[in-house]
Amino acid sequence: MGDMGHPGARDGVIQVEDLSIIYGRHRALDSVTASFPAGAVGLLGPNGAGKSSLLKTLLGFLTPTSGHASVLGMEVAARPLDVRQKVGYMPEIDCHIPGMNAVSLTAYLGELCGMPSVEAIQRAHEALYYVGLGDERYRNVETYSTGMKQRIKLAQALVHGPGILFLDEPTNGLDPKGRMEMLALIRDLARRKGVNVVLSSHLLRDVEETCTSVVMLSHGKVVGQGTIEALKGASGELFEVRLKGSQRQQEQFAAALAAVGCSATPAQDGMLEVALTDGHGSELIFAEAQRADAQVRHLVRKQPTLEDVFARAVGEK
Amino acid sequence: MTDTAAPIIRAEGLSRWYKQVIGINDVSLTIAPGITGLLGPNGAGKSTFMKLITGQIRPSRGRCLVLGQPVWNNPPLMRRVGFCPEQDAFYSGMTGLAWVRGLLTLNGWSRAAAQEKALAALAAVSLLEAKDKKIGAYSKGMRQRVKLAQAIAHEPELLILDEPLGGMDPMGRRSTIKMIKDWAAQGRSIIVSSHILHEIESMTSSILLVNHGRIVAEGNVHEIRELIEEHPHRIFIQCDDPRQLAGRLVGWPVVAGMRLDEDGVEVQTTKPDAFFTKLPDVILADKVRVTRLLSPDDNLQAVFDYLVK
Amino acid sequence: MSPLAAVFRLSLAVLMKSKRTLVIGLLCFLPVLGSFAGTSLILSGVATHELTGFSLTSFIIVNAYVYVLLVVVTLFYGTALISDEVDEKTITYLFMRPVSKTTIYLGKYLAYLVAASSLLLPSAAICFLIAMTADASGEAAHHLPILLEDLTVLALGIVAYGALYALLGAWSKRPVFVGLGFTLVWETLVTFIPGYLSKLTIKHYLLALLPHAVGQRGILGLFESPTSPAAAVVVLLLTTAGLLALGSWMFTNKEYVLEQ
Amino acid sequence: MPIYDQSYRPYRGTLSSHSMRWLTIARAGLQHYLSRRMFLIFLFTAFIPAIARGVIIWLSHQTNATRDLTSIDGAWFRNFLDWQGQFLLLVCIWPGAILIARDLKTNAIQLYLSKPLTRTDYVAGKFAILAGIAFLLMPAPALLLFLMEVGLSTDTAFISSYFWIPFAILGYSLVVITGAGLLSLAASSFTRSGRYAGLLFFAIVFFSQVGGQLMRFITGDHGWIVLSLPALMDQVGALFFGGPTEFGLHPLPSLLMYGLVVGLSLLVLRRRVRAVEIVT
Repeated sequence: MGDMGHPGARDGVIQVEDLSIIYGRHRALDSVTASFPAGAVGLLGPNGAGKSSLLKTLLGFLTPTSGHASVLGMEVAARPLDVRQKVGYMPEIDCHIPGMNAVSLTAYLGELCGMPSVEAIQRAHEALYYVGLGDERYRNVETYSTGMKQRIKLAQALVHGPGILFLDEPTNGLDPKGRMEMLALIRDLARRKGVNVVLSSHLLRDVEETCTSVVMLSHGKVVGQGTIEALKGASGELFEVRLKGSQRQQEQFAAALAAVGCSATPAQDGMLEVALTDGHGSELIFAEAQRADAQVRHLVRKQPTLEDVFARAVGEK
Repeated sequence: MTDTAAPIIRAEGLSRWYKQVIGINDVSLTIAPGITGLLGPNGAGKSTFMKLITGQIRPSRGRCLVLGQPVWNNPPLMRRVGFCPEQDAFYSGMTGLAWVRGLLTLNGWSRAAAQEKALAALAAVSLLEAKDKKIGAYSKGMRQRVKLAQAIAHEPELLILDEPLGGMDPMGRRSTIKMIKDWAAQGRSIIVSSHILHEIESMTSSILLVNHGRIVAEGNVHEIRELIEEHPHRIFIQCDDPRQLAGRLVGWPVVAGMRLDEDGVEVQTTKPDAFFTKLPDVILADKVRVTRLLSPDDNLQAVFDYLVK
Repeated sequence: MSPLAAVFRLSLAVLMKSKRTLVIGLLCFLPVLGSFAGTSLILSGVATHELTGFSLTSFIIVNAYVYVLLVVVTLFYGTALISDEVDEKTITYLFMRPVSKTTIYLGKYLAYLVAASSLLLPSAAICFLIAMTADASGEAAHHLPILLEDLTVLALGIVAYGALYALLGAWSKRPVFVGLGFTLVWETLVTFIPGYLSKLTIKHYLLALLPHAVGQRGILGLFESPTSPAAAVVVLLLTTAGLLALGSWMFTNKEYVLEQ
Repeated sequence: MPIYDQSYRPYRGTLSSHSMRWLTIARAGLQHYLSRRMFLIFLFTAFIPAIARGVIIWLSHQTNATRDLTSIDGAWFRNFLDWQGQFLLLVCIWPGAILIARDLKTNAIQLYLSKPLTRTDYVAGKFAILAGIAFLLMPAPALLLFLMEVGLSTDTAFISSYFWIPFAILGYSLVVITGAGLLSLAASSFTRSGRYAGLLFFAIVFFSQVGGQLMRFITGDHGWIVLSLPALMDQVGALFFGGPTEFGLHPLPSLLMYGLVVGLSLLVLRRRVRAVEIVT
């Protein structure tokens, strides 16, 4: 099947048809058929769902047992090197080239993509500025924290100007501030810089904040794909709230909500997850907080999370 | 025993640099007993200070006293200090119990006494059921807890914990914070390092702020909170009709500035406390349906930028 | 429990649990295989007529053990004592115990002695016993003292090389390279230069103690200026003590933490 | 006045094909090691024998007294290369044995193989690093000594009878460096600890020596000596330079053994150098 002539190739950045990878009894991928549109696409699923296997097949690391895949119109099996020249890959595991600093590492990997050495150094600096690495770029990479290594991994994936980015768990090991900055970078790349992104993550909040559509995997099978909006449908009344107030005041607030049939349960980083039953608007949160003389410092309405969408999709299959 | 009021850590003109890179630059301070939070962005000199007070490195200049004694190559002092390092380093082939018991025998206890203390420590960090499992097969949270176990097993007077909550899920975080508070209640002094403000806030009120190798601020977390409060604060509110809400808010004296964009309004204020207390009145009075309310720079970095300026 | 014993037991447990002990154990098994093959060839008459069980063992002891295995095993365990723990950053836990660094260093050295000798000495003895089946039954008892001498030489080798490689592990980031550089280049180079220079190697004293004919030592033996066995043992023990003292001093004063 | 977007810009330049990737890896590796003080000190010590022999050549041309003491001929050069073989073994232990082991430990191999280069490019690049260093150790000084001898000799007697020596030097070095280099890389790809890989290499080389000697000692048939890798080097030396070997010349067994070493090393490299751990 000619790769350019294939009808689906034009709209889909990545086409995967009936792809299977089987190691002995373990079916890492089970006849996966999916089309990744342009822009930022989330590759969702718990650990071990086959996300990494799919990414590695698209990179030509794994030869599929059956079926085939094409990236940017190029058949992976036929032209793995051309595909990898157009792809920027950010591996999941902690990795770096030993004995180098951020600049020489990024430039070196740029050269390995075929860039002339002078341009590689210049592009390396540009990429490192973009990911927010300041003058610590001249320090040996072994002394870097996980957060800084994640930034270099993104920089080396960008240095040769790829048409598409494969990001495997990009916010791994980042503190809250680092995570927000990484997601902002990914949004900027996909929305304003015209770089297609495949973001593989088991953190559904990351995908929700960066991607427009998703492909959902579970046990090697596709359990759902499409735009997040379409998959989510109607939006319920769920809020992520942080109060400024003592422990007692927070308990009073939670009790008051419970009395009215709503609920406030503690979540990560000192947040509260507030679920309002229908008929109650966010004013109720402000009212109850005021009555418990606590301050609402942070309130974000959450549409039904991708967790619910994913749970529903897995439930159906 | 030194009298309890004496400082647990004293640094006098303490400096440490690695070739040209400054780790810690001429720091003089005393840390009183109780829980002290050591706070600072990554690479701010926090880990250098931790390595100095645990005797892993020598000062380039000045002195560093722990419980009144110099700490470099001072084994007897280690009987009174427990350390939980940040790195994820273990003998992965060994079981949790064997490892903690082995380390305890180094304190001089017999195998039986060490076994008993090790079990007590593992129970304290609720790892009893995994005691015979190899550490290599532990989850990140369990590895963090077994590190804590070896730090408290010999019942030290002073506990030094480097990023104890790193990589833990909310449940694990909450139980570790509770544990740390219980240990302090038993009269132990604890130094906890972290780069996340509200984690430290939940454990203690006395904080040491470190940035670029210098002590930026020392004292009570509420004072630090006030510092955050005083510096210009940005609050973003998203609702159905942002212009109408903006109209109501502009009249408030506490509001210093405002910026409107398509789906919400961003308010600048120097008295966020007063603003947040008054805000619900407007929302309830005008039945404003608020979908997002957040202040982008209410965090540690904001404090540093403000203090360092 | 005394701190020294505690460090010893902990370090031994770590050494014995590591997967690599399996591979090194396999390497120690190879000479036993060689001895078995040689013996069966002698018994089946295929081997050259003047080859006896005893000459087979002395060949194996000199060439397989003293020249290769002794270096591989001592270098592997000697450097693993300090370098592995520093690389894996587990040394911090030991430093935070009320135990002097010298005690840690010596405790680990003792653990190394047990680990290395528990692999080398039994396998050497087995080689001897297998090969002895090729000779007349009386021969084995007659040659037993020779075996004991060989085992002492190997034990002294473990003790001396261990002290040297532990020092290298405490001092340099690349102990294997420096260690093999010493063994390959210095210990062979120096024997080509006649006179006293060869007294500056551990191998010279080990060879002086070896109860086997000079011939089997190959070219190294030609330039040797003789040292009496008693002197050799004294020198080896003194060198070991000196190296251990230097190693523990280095270990106590060096900072083993990755700088920022 | 248009405001240019300072942040990320797509790359306009052209990306060359993957043919010369191994050269990029080799250049980066050589640059890394040749800029390190420790390594340069080691290289200098490896040059001392060459300097000593240079002095001997110089002296042999000044006073006729030493003329008959040391005859500069094929055996002389072969002996020099044999001696440099010790340093080649050391270089195979470090940096040779850590070239791939450290990439496995730091997972750098994922970064390498996610770029448009094949596993052959990667192994060829790493081999070129080791070969580059080995070239500085063995053939380079030997050729310099040869040129020095030719330069100093007043008549053409030397050049006419020994014109073949440079080719022998290059041939011998190529064969030995390829064999030792591939074996070292295979050991390096076998484990994540460079230290352990170096030890494995040392054990393989010297156990093969013991094996060869033992089989010869037992059976009396000198052909077995070829099992020993150092003896194999000696056989290759004899093939290129002529002259005696300790236990006779065995061209066919040597070729077989050399093929075995290279073949096995390539097999291990093909299996171990991959971007994905096949975990069933």
